[in-house]
Amino acid sequence: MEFSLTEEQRLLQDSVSRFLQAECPLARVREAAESGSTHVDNVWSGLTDLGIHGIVIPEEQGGVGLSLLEACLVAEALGNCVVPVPFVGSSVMAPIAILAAGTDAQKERFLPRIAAGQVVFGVGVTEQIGRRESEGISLQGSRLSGKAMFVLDGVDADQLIVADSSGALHIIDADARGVTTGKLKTIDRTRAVAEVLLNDVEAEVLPGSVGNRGPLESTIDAGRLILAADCLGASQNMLDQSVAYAKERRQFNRVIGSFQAVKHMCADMAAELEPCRALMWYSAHVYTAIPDEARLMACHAKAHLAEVGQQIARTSTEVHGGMGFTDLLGLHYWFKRIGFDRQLLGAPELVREEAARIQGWV
Amino acid sequence: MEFSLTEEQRLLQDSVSRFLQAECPLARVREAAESGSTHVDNVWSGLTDLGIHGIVIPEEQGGVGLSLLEACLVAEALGNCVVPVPFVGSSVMAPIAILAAGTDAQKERFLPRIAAGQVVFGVGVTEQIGRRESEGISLQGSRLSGKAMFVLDGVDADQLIVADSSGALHIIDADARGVTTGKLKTIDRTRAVAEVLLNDVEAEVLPGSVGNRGPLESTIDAGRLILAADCLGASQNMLDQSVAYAKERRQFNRVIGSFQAVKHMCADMAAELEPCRALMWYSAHVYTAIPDEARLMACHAKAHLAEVGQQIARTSTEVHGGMGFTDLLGLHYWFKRIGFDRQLLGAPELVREEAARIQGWV
Amino acid sequence: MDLEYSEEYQAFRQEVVRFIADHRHLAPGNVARRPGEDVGISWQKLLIEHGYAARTVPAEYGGFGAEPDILKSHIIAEEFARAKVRPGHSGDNRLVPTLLELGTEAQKKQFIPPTIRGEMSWCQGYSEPGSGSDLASLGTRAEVDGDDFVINGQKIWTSGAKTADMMFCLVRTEPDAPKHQGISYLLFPMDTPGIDVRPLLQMTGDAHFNEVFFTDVRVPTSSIVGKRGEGWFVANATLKHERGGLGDPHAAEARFHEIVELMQHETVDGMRLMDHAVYRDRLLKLQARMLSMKFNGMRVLTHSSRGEEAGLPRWIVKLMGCELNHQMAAMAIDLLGELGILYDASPYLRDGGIWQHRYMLDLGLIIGGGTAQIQKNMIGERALGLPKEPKVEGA
Amino acid sequence: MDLEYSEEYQAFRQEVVRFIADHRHLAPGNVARRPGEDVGISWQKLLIEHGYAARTVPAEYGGFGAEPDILKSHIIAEEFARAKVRPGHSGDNRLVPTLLELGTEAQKKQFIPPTIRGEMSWCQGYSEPGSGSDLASLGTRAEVDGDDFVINGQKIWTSGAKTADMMFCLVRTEPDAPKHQGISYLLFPMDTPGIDVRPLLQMTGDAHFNEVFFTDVRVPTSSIVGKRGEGWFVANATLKHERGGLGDPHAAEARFHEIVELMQHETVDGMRLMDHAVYRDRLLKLQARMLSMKFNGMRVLTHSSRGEEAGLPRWIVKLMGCELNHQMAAMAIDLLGELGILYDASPYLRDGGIWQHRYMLDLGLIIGGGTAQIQKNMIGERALGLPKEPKVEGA
Repeated sequence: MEFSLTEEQRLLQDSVSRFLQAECPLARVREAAESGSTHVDNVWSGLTDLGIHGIVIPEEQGGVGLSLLEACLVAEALGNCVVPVPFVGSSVMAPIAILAAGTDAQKERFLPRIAAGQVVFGVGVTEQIGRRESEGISLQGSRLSGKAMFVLDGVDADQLIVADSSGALHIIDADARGVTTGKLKTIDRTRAVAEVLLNDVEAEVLPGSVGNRGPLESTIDAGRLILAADCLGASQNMLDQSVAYAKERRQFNRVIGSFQAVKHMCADMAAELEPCRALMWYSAHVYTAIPDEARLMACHAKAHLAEVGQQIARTSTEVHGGMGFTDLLGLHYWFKRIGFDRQLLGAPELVREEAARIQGWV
Repeated sequence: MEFSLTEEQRLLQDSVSRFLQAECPLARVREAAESGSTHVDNVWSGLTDLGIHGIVIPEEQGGVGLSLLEACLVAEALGNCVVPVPFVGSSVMAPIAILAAGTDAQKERFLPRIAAGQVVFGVGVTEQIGRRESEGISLQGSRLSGKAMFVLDGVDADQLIVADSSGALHIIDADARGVTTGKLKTIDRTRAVAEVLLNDVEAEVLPGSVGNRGPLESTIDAGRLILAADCLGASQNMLDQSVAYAKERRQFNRVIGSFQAVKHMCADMAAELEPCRALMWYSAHVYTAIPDEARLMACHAKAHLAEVGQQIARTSTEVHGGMGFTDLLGLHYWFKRIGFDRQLLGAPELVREEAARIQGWV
Repeated sequence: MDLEYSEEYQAFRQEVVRFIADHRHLAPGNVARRPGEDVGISWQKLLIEHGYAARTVPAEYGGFGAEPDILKSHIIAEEFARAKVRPGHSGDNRLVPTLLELGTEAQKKQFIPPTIRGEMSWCQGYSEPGSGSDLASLGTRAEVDGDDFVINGQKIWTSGAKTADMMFCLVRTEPDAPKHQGISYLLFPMDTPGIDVRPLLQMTGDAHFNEVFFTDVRVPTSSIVGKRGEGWFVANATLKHERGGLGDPHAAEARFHEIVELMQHETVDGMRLMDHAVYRDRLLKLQARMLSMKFNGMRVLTHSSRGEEAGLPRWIVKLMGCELNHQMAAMAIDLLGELGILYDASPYLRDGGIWQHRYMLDLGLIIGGGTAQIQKNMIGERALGLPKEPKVEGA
Repeated sequence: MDLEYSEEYQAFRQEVVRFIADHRHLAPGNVARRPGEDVGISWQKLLIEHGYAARTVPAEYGGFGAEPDILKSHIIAEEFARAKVRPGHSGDNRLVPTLLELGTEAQKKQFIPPTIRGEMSWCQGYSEPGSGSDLASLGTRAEVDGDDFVINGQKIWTSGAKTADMMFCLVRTEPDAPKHQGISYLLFPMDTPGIDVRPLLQMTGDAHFNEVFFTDVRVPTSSIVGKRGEGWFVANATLKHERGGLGDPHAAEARFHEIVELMQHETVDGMRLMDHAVYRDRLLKLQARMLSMKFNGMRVLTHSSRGEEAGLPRWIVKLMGCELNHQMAAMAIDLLGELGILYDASPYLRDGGIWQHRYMLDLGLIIGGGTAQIQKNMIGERALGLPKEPKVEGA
């Protein structure tokens, strides 16, 4: 019984973290955010070198063939540094969808290019989670029409994976005739979400997903786990920043961390966040190891991290006082990243209701 | 615009409070609780002298003809002193039911005796709020059969008012053939709740309640307001005890109230409780003055006080440390009183759902 | 309990309503608030004449000169808000009362009339980067040199500094005195050489506040209000009017109804959000809190109208009111799901992104003007009488 | 991540399972826990022989003498709990480790063997009415008179004092020394003249704790463990084993499933509670917390099994675990509505009134052994490295 990361997993996370801290400091994040970019070239290429885009892709397709737990460790590191780079859609959900439902030819065609960082995939499945207004895509023959409203990593993507109204998954060339992609602006300027309008667009189905919701569900579960892990990393950073600030900032002749109110705010954050790490590890582990538990645990990780992350984002800002409210320390980048992780792929109430259905309680 | 108590209302509450503090100190409460009594004679007779049993009964029937706001002020004082005496059922809900739906003859027959403290009424309407297991009473001709599970002030009552399954209200003699009353034991030993089994019992209908749920609803609303006011009084007392204890108890060479953690616990209680007072006043005021708002506000007062009261009961116990957990200070009498007020006549979730229905949101 | 206004006040309300109806075409139609615009100044002048602005400022200093009547002030505010017409102002709600109470006759004559007319605008120089909750530890120095103070240092959180004509400012003039006794209160023009204003970007993306840097800024020693070293007490003479204010329960109620509206019209998977029991329950909890604060506000208003201290009901308003608003914004964001994260004029943006904006701004309000923690200290100490934290000197 | 036990441990678990199956007919069938009953003593003896009790106590003091192996200990605890068979004990989990670490050879020989056999039972005399969170301020005095200490004072929260044979007790022997340096650690029989035990009624109606009064209680000076004035450090040598313990996530999980059960079978207005979306959402929130704490427990166990300090994951267990249990009890009460308030063998009582009992008892646990506030201080200071509250002496 070893409920802990392996040495290899720790090394992986350390090396990704070290790389990101060096190559993507806050100044770099600001620069990207101000220029409107969510794809920082040096970070993208560095992650390519580290094999990150192929983290869940088997070695035979040019990846490193690790499990979703490793992908979550990377996501945690990315969230920790609020890195503006495609990941959840392009490097996780898309390859997982292709692996789950693609033909061998499709795998050969797309996976090596994803692993090599040569292609960015956007993934649009939110209407399968909770459809808002006129979202939804219909299939006629092999042609798709309709709208995918929240396509993850969809800005400047080369390829798109979207779910039609039956839940079947399709690959589309982002430049194909009939595709119109619009950037959605969110509070989190480190992430790229697009709306995609499809007007009779030629698409390539992932055949394993026809009449079988399994691949769609696996893709969503993986996305939820990645967002939860991102939130864990961002929350940890906000806690760490709070503790550091509380040790340094002086008021009334004392560092503020010696005031019980501030100390308890930090303790509350730590007490809420620490068990999330174990929840995250377990949930990511069973995604591969115990498929029966995968969907439920992905829901729990997503919803619980959303709640804890929100509380930490708020409390950390409070610990920083007025400075937390300004742009000076850049704390709000984490605040907003956590906000994004909360809302995408299902806000907490909806995800919990899904967890109830999974358990047969509804 | 005078959003405040009148001088008369303040005097009323002061005189009741002074009487209760003198005649019903904690020692008296303990004595009653240990002897299993929820009807302390000197308190009952003193309240009779103060006109409290007739507080909502018109002067022509021997009462003092005040409004529900005054009744709530009394309830607050009773909760503040955790007084073991019938009130919510016997002195408020029963007369209100009779006033709302009784004939003149019924009013003449019962109300003067209630006002004079000569008769105790139990009131059983919970199956009309949220029926548990086999609760429920059916009417055949003028005879009732079935079970009322949570009859307020029903232990040692002389008369009972129960609702049948259609919501019509009936008066029963507690000694009538076919009536079996059993005492229910709750955590709150200052209150009397009974189950009443009816086996073909002769009953006297309150005719205004036949085919008209208005009287039943008014009766329930009044009961909810009284429980909310009781909870307000008990919560205020727990806050006051906490503040007093925090000013006195020393640890680490300081009174504990100078520690920010304890100070903030007290501040949180005060900040939560104080707006409840305005909510309570408004809700009790509109019960008489603006009937359109009465039902909604009774729900809000009941549910919100239940939540705030629970938080205060817990926090106050924590402020008292281990002493709060023992019987030594008797703090638990308030803790349990608040627990009782929360559960009876609808736990918060159910009451809020009713508030949604009242507003047409469901 | 009497929820109705007396005849006198009902008549007064009618007067206000009539005035607004008759004159609203003269009100500035835009939302800009900068005093100094012509249309703003003429509107303000009209309001002062009718007693709807600078109402209690004595006539000799350009005001309307009425006796304070909190109910009438409340009615004025309510009716202008209801009509969505720009209300009047009373100059600066900290500076003008301070000058009236502690200014010299010359200062009152010089500053109050243009200020209440809106011809002279002010910003406040209190907070500094190193002194947030502990305001009295401020470090901006003013040293006497001949007939001048020479100011060096930095202020922060200065709203309106870019546009204000003048600043009222706390500076340290007696560095060796105990911290509360070494401060002076100065007034000076913002175009004095050596003042550098830099906007301070907020998490919302706006820059409502500024940093203000002073480098050898010379102002005459006559710029002082009160005596040297008494600035802390001069400032606090009016701070007391502000802390634990009324809040604006009407705003909370309006915001609540926006959420009800949203739940009745937005859908997820084709189902109205109002039909989700979990959201509905959360809505009901917020409604109870909103109503409690509304009625609490009426209670405070009643006290104030009698000239009584409201005590605890007033002390808790900022803490609870800001939290309620923040929670309502949080709920709206959750209701909107993915749509709730949109901002900055994005497609599909709901209500102009106001919920995310409020969610952040309300957090700023929870922090600003005394964090929630400082508010709780005050409630504990001033309202409940708990002892202060033992002082730690030089630790 | 490897959620499976290695073969060695799987084999060990099989052994334990087999032992229990073969011997459970010998286990005390009643729920009484008082060591000293014959059947209890023979059962304990059997368990020690097989290494399921006093497992790591050296054989020379009557124990099984195994090397510490936290996984094996955990497996033993799990299997006895699963089988609902009374587990063994190791004497007193504070006293025995203390004696092993700091007792004289004579003390070890005299006290450990009968204690682990269950023939000698102990109660703990630490807390006093005036010293709750601030334990080191204790005031019970022990003065030397010839070869004796003479003890006067009072202890509180002494569980088992009515039935225990012996007490290990902190007393002040050096009243003029700094508070942590004037304390000694004594062992003495509870039937020593001058000891008066009075039960302390709790809010639950039980009297699990006692007050213990000492009036000129004489015990030989040889009763001391460690040196005079070192009692604080003697006590803390073992306190560290206890603080931030593993908690019992299995208990929380079992309790959670009881709530699921309740929601699937109880109805209101004929509707299953599980069909109420609001209750269901609340259940799901608790499930996430319960699972988090369960996995956190596995993480701590993994650390412990390697002999590593788990750090933060361990520090937060008491705070979060007690709160979770309390919240589950609160939810069950709400679910039951009016039925939730029943107690004391009332008609219609559900689950023997266990939910109200737990609701109160868990609050006691949140308070006891370091209130939630003290826990948060410790997390802030020890786990996060925040500075201590400045000391106030003699204020």
